[in-house]
Amino acid sequence: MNFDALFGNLAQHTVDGLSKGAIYALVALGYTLVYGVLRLINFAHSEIFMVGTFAILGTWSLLGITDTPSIGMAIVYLLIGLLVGAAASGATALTVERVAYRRLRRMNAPPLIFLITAIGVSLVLVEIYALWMAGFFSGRGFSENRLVIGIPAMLKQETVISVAGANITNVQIIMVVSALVMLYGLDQFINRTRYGRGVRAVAQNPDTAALMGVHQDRVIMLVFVLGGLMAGAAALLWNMRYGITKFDIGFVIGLKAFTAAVLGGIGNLRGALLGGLLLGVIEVYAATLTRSTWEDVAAFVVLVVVLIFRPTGLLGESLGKARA
Amino acid sequence: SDEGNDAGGDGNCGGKLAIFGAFSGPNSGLVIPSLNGAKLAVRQHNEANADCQVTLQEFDTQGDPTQATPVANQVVGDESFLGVIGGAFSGETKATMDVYEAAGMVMVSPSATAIELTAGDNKAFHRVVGNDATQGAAAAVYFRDVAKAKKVFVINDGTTYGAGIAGELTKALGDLAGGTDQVQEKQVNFAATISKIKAAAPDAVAYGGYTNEAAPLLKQMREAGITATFLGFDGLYDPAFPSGAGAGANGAIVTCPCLPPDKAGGTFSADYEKEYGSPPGSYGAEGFDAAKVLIEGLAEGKTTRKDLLEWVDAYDKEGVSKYLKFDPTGDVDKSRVVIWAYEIKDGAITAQQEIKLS
Amino acid sequence: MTSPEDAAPREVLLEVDQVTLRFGGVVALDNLSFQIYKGEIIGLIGPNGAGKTTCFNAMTGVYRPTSGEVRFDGEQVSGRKPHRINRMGIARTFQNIRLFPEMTALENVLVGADSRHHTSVIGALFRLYRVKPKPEELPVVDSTNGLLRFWQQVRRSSAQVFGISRHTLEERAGERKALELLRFVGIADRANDLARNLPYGYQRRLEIARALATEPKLLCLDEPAAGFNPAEKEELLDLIRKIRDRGFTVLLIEHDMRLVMGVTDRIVVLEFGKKIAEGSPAEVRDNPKVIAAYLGEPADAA
Amino acid sequence: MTEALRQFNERRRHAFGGMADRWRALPRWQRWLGVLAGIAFLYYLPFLGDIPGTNLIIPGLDWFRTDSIAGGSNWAGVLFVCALYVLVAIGLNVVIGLAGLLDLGYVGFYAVGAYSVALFGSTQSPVVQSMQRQFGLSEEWAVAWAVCIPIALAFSLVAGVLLGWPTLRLRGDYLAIVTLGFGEIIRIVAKNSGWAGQAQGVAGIPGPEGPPSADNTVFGLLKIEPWYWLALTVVLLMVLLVRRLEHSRVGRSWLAIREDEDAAAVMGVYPFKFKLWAFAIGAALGGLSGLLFASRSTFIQPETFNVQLSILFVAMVVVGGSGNMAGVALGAFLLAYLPERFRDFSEYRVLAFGLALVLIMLLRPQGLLPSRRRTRELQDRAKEAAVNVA
Amino acid sequence: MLLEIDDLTLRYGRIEALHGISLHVEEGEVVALIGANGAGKSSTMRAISGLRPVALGSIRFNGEDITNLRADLRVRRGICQAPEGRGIFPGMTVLDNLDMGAYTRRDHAGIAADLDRVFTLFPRLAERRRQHGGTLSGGEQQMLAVGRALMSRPKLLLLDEPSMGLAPMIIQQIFDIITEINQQGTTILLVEQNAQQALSRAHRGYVLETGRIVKEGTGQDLLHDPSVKEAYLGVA
Ligand SMILES: Nc1ncnc2c1ncn2[C@@H]1O[C@H](COP(=O)(O)OP(=O)(O)OP(=O)(O)O)[C@@H](O)[C@H]1O
Ligand SMILES: Nc1ncnc2c1ncn2[C@@H]1O[C@H](COP(=O)(O)OP(=O)(O)OP(=O)(O)O)[C@@H](O)[C@H]1O
Ligand SMILES: CC(C)C[C@H](N)C(=O)O
Ligand SMILES: [Mg+2]
Ligand SMILES: [Mg+2]
Repeated sequence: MNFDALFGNLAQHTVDGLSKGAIYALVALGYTLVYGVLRLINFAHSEIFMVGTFAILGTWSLLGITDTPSIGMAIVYLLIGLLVGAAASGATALTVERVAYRRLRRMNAPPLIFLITAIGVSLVLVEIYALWMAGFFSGRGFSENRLVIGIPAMLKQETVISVAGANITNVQIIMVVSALVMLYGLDQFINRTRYGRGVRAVAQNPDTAALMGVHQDRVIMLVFVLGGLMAGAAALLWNMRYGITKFDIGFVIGLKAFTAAVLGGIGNLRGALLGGLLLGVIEVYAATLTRSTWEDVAAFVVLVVVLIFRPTGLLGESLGKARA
Repeated sequence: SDEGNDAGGDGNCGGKLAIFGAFSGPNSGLVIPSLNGAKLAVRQHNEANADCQVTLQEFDTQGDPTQATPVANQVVGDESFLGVIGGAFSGETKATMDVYEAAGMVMVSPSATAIELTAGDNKAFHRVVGNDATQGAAAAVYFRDVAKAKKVFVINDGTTYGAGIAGELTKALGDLAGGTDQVQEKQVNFAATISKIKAAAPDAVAYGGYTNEAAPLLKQMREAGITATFLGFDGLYDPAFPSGAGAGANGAIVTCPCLPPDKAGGTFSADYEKEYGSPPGSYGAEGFDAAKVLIEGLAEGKTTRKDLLEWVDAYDKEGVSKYLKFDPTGDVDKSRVVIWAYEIKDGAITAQQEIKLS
Repeated sequence: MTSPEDAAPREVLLEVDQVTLRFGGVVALDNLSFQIYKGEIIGLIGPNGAGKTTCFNAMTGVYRPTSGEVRFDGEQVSGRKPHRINRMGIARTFQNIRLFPEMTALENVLVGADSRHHTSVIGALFRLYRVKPKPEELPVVDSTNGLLRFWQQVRRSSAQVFGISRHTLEERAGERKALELLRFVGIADRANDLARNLPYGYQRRLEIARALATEPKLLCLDEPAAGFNPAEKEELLDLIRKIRDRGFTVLLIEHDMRLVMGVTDRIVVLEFGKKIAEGSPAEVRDNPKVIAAYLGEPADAA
Repeated sequence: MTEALRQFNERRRHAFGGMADRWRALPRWQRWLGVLAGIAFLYYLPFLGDIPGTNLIIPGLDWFRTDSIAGGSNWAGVLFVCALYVLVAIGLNVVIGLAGLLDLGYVGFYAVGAYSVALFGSTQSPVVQSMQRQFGLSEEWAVAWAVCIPIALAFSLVAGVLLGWPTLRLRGDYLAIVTLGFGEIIRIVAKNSGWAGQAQGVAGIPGPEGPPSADNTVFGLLKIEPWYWLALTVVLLMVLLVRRLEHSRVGRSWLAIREDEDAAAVMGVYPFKFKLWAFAIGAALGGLSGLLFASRSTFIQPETFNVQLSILFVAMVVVGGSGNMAGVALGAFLLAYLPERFRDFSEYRVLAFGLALVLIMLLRPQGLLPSRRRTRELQDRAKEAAVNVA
Repeated sequence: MLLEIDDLTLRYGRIEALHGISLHVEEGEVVALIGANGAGKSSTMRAISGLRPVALGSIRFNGEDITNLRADLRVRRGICQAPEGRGIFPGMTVLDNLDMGAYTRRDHAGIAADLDRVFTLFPRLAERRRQHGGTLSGGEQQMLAVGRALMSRPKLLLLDEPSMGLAPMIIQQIFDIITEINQQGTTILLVEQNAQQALSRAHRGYVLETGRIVKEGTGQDLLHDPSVKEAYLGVA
């Protein structure tokens, strides 16, 4: 255990961890939304994220973008990326709901069945991208053969502020701030609007919700789209920060994001944010103390410990609270 | 390349060989050249000897030991296989060498470099490359004498090959080694590792492992503003590495116990380029040599597993990559091994210089 | 209104002793004390939200009192796990029916009966714990087919020599008991139907049979007649009496006054978690506090 | 769903149900004969298509063999893997199908079993080597294979209990993620710990005849049939034992807990205890399977035991028909066998697998060979859900 | 005619719960539906509110055929049901639950007024407005369910056993409320086990037996019908 390494640069590691966690948080929102309403783990959500990264990369490559364009253009490209990513992920989310879930929902199938179809859909999406998308990109100067695909850097990552020995880069600030902004928006939507109340009602008692005039399918579609939008936004941030994508990139991120959602209290939007950021920080700390390979163990151990003491996660469930 | 003609006209010449490795998947760029080299050797032989046909069957393991095990079972269970070229990676080799040994089947690997493969008492395993002790030491020399590094951060991926070679390097670096981390196969987000590197502020970073993780790691490192010299080993000698890592890969160093294509003996390079349209990459010549050793045995009428094994044990001849003679552990003579440093320039791997030990 | 203790000293079965239970700001039970005596049918009534169900939950281990304690047969109940409390001798039904919907009626009762069985996982796996069977428990030899008859004889004599595993014996005993109970509550005709497919009235009775199968000393019924029409309530009344005649003590929560008045020996009335009255049905009916808090205009509330 | 399709489904259901009913209606001795014939066939499987002792082949049958295609895998080897997976599925079925607990980290137990025999049985394992040093034993010394079995069972049982103890109080999906984490932890710990051989794994794992060597005549490296028969025997034995549990108060308690845990507790069932048992039994079966896997492979490495394998295990159970042993066995067999038989599809295999999962679940959510109870459950659930139709 | 049901058949899988029933409700009426357990009362209600699909027959509301209309759209047409089993949103506060009742309404002033009315009718709910619905007592939940249905200001209010689980005093109140809101113009279809009360408050009533309507008449007629008396009113 290398405590010197950790405490010598604690602030830096914390900043790095928070920015790492911001992506977990955004992806976790998708899990939490769907789980909160349908009580099912949308295992395909990780692929919805993956599709977002590819859509953005594809658009950028069609536009012929290379590394670090001027600031003005970079902003334009980022906005285009946001649109494309959100649209692609949102559309994929809708498709997944339509193809894999709707029929089962009508049958009121137990959650386990959803889990398996979700896994099936995940595999299909992954393979589609592995088999064919790679070809698309290899023709455009990216690497091929199921390998990582490099993404042009939009912004040069530079330190903009230094606080307590931590150098915070522009991209890191963008990441954490966008996570916060998006959570805030979503939170307002769910808790303040009539539509949001409808979402919560379907989450808790779909039959009665219908008796109150809520259109269940529409609410569920809305939830999937919202989750998809968040995933698309996360995909953009990911592309900016890590500059790499891959057909199976979703798996690990999805796993982490789901862990984050549970850590914070699945079904709870703020919990997803808290869980995501916390997980990012824990991972960086753990990696610094030992080595990177232990970061997952640390993440899961923290999860287990938290669940033992707070069986519904740090902030508890809220969208669809369990029967008292 | 399957069934094909009956093995040998008179039953006393030719036969069937197997070759296994990562022929698809993210790391296949490392292995395809040696597969091509082996195929070339077989083709040349078959064209020259119509009455003594050799068959080569490919088994794709994606470099995964778990997938290599059933392949080994299949190969040893099929009596018509007489020898095997492989494995390409150290991990899959280690996982299967007991099986081939039990079947008395000779293995000639073009590229598995881990030291431990020849450290045991396995009789079946041979390789036509130098091992990682030499390569690790050479990299240390490079850091010290060429890059003039003061502090080297050593990363490995935990595989038989990656962990092994990183260990050798660290040993050879002595007090130049400053900071280490281990990553995992299939990892894509290296934020934690980068955070550690930043904190350690080394002037060089070494990576023991394969392309699939090294490319994103290097890209993310560069984008996060780390400018330290980056050096990897033969596991990165793959065109996919620079293209995956992008512009940041320029200036990165890759070492390999293999010669630049134009230094290979005979007409190999030209033949290869004629056949496949590009110069042989990593281990193309070694693949050719490994196949050649076995083919010559088959041509000599060593058409039982036992005979072929004995043939390889006694082999003593110049190959296209180096002079080939195996010591009792299965290694080639250490003095014949040369290590080269290659540099990434404009996205291409170009030979830089030979690293001289001592 | 107080003290029915003037009669011969009766044995206390369950004692609620100054129990207070709070949920945040809500005081669901407020320093509540009362006793249940062996062999009686006691009613627990009170306005909605008075704390009746909560009291049940405190007695059956679902909630733990904030202060005070519940004693059963002299032993403390609070803080024990629900299954331990069941084994001590308290069984209950639920305000909203909670059967095992995908199990047959018989199986539902068997689950109850299992609570008195001793076979463990190991016992069920290896069946090594052997018991000498009573003569009536031996396999019968009744076939006329020679081969089959021989086989039956082999089984019978091996049972005599090696005994029968406790597991097997308990399974058979459980089945007999379950069938008997289904007959007792009057739903044996649909023993092999899934619980979910039974009519509402049957489900209520099945819940009672399942609770009885655990051989409780005290049976707690939470609004068993909710959703029944008057005719059905009448039948339920008979059943509860029959249960008492079998020697069970019964605690009954019910809003239907005709039922409560008709069957209970004694009534405890709650309001806002406090006991406001206790006594015989007649006493309680005329108690002005009870009328004000609960019954509304006297008499014809049913 | 169109009316025609519905009718078709209905008819198909009748056909299937009819077969099962007819089977149940057979006299007992006929059913016994049927079962025995089935078992005999299972033992014959490695020779599928051949008539042992002769050179005759039964035409057509060898089409099913995985080595009937170019580059196909060793048939007995595939069968062995199938048998291992069936064992896994039976164990996981206790957890998922009977006790209703979603375990996404089952591979952890498989790994524990495998590592037990590897770390104690192999002379090359760091554990054995340190014991040799500690107690001055010879370099050949290692724990005998037969002794490794109880060790593996004990370790996986303990792992099951250790995992279950703190986590079984959690509700369904929380349990899923925690178990998934557990599986990952086992893998990563093995990968990073010197005593477990790190990422390189452990070689030289013994079998019934001792450490791998060319002299092992029965359970050797080359002939796989005996291994298959060994695994098959273990499977049959376990089927017998699990059946006994299923039809006892234990099985009933599991069912009751699955349906309504709180109500079951009030009726005297201690949910925690029975869930823990389910976990432990499942774990032991997983461990046993892992042990056989490691012994046969003689080499293991941590990457084998990844989440994807765990998910495959769950898929076997669900696709086959969770709750029904024959179903999960079928699921395990198919998911292990089909990708091997259709290796020719090579790069489309995973895609096809994914599509198949989706299609099977959409068209037959109860699984291929479901238990009657599950079928009914699903129908009942479907009846309850009718909101917003049209 | 506000509601007109014609030859309605309803199935649960292979079980047929309703075998072609016909009934109608006039604007401004209180109609009671009585019958033994399992007679099909709740099934009728579910068919009207759209919770269950109809196998055969038709349902017309306000002259429009709504047989195959989605449940949530029926709410917008003015049908609201307080379902059997109460259907509380357990994780929402009492206030949110009541707000859900007004989900399809936009007139904020009217909603606020109705909220006040519900709180006056059930002071217990006002006390507990921040408590989660799932933690209310059985009777409190029943009040919430009725209150929530009132919040939607329906044209046709479907009440499925509103008195279940309520204390005697509150039962009186509930029936008073029914009469009152009916006088204010809401049409009500009422299912009750408490046939005595229901029939005495209803303009008309139907008697349902195993999925068939076996009797119909005015409330008073049914109340005095000997066979009804024996079967549903109990021997008093
Ligand atoms: N978990 C909880 N949190 C907050 N308040 C609670 C909780 N559980 C119960 N209460 C409150 O405690 C009071 C007592 O509830 P209880 O269920 O015991 O009433 P009851 O007498 O059974 O009423 P009913 O006749 O309506 O069933 C109620 O006011 C209820 O709202
Ligand atoms: N979800 C369901 N699945 C299968 N059958 C059902 C279902 N719901 C109701 N039934 C059956 O339909 C018939 C009518 O039920 P319904 O609930 O309409 O009766 P009810 O008159 O409301 O009775 P209660 O007084 O018990 O509420 C009953 O025989 C019942 O068993
Ligand atoms: C092809 C090479 C990169 C293989 C590597 N030398 C190994 O031992 O695994
Ligand atoms: Mg109550
Ligand atoms: Mg009803």
